[in-house]
Amino acid sequence: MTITELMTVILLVVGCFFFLAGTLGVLRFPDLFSRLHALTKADNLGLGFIAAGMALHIASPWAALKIFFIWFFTLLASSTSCYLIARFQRGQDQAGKRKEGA
Amino acid sequence: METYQIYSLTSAVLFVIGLAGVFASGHFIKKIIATNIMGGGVFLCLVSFSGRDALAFADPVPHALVITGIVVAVSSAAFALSLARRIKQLTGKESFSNDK
Amino acid sequence: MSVLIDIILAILAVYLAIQCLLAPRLPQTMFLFFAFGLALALAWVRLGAVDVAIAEAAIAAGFLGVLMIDALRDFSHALNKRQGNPTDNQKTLSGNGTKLPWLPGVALGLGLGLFLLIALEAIWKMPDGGGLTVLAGEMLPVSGVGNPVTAVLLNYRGYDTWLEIGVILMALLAIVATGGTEVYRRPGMAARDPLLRQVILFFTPILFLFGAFLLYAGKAAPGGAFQAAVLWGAMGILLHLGGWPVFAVIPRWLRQLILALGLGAFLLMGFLFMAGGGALFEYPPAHAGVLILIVETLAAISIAAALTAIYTLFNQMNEEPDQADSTN
Amino acid sequence: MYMNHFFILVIVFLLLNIALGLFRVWRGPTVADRLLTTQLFGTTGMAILLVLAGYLKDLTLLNIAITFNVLAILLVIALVQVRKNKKGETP
Repeated sequence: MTITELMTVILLVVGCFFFLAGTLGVLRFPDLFSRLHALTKADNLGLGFIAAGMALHIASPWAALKIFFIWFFTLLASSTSCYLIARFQRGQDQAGKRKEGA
Repeated sequence: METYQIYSLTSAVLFVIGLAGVFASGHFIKKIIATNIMGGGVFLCLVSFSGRDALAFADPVPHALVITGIVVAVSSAAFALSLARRIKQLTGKESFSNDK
Repeated sequence: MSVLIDIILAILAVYLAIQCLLAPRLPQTMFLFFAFGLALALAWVRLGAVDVAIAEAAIAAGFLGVLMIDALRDFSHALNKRQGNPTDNQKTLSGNGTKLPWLPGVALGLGLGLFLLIALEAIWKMPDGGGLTVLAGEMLPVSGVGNPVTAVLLNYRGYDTWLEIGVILMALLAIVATGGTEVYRRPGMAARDPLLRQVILFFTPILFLFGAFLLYAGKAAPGGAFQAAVLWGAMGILLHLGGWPVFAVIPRWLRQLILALGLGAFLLMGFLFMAGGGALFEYPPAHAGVLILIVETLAAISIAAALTAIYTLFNQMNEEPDQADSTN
Repeated sequence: MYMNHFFILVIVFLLLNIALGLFRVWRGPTVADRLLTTQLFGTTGMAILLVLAGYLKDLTLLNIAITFNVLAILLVIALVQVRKNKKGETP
């Protein structure tokens, strides 16, 4: 087992761990906002580790660049969608409260 | 068992599930989704048989057919959705049941 | 050992399909259906059909998903606050008029079971061979492209693709006929959220570039006109959602020209080939690559415009009349 | 050789992860919860595609990963904006 392969294995295992953590968070956390926190942070970290491992394994600069961009866009997309979903849910909650009050 | 065998057997199951959904559910959107699941089964069957002969590349004709099929299925689903929304707007009905 | 992936994926797809049809609430059904689309996309990858995977993820999960989310406004009782009928909130979908009497139920079950058995046997006993792989491979050098799927779509069976553009246009016309007026309003509500606007502005050029990349890469690698068209259509949808409605801005004749461009250019090229002594859609091998690229680009622009128009019509369907006064 | 087996294990693990996340679509009390799980599918599916790209040595799979990513955010923006249109209607 070469050193590159060892690094790939370690990175992938760490990535899998974060994915498991994200899924468990989504399943177990009590409300939407903490679930959002678990999902958009842990899963993207896991994706980053897996992306790094695969870039190391594929070992071509063009592919590594592409994988980096994939990860970067995912970070951007998921942080934005985290914000949007949270805002959406807050708006819904407030609308519900206003309805109850009226 | 080969990869294509697994998926071709799955395709039959998916088709039957979709067919059951078309018959058994009354709600418009559920019927549309069931039709799409049926279509997915057919596409899976076509593509899984194209990879059977181990040649340089898989048979491209089913692939092209399936891409065409996906686009046509989505177009007709969009039309069906607009019809369903129109019916809902005009009559207030959401399903084919008589008791509303 | 890699069969393990296939088995899990197959079980997942079947499970998702069943759950999707049994789910008691509408949003559940829809999101399970999107998940089903993504599972199918992974299955296409396992079968080596990367073109189909991109098309499935983009069109069947993405575009149809956006349309369905828009339809959720009219149908779901959880989302729809317009008719605050409290009894409707508890109404579930599967219990709604779908209680089959037992005799037709048993008959349906038996019939479907029999059908399943016959289908499984037919698939199991499917004879080998008979594909067109060898033929498609032999003709690949004169087709002008390197990707066999693109060759089939745009060269060998060009009329299929031509009529497919026609089908999308027909769907648009039918939607215009059923639902909306063909007036594209500016939405009264633009995206006031600064972050949302910035993200839309950031993603629009990326979508354009990636679509163009897929269009060009379709010559030699998976990708092509349809995948590119959906990404460009997604661009139009994003701009519409962000408060820059493309179709309310450009004049009517230009809109119609763009919508008809793909169909017309395809047909014109076919007739020109016929005038040159060939069959319909028989490209001269020397220029086939360039001609296919031109046709693909025009077709992609046209399909993207049609998809954006469909979404726009959906988005302003069944709106309250008091919101309709913001006409351009 | 053992690397390939390891990749298959990783893919199977991620698929089981998705299957576990399905519970939330089933249970999730609000629409946003269900949308969240679609997001999870998108991210995990991208990870699966990346690992498959290494396993099958096919770099075109990266294009599908980008498509997944783009469509996940499109669905989110569509849901949020559609709801907003509705909200602007009933002040």
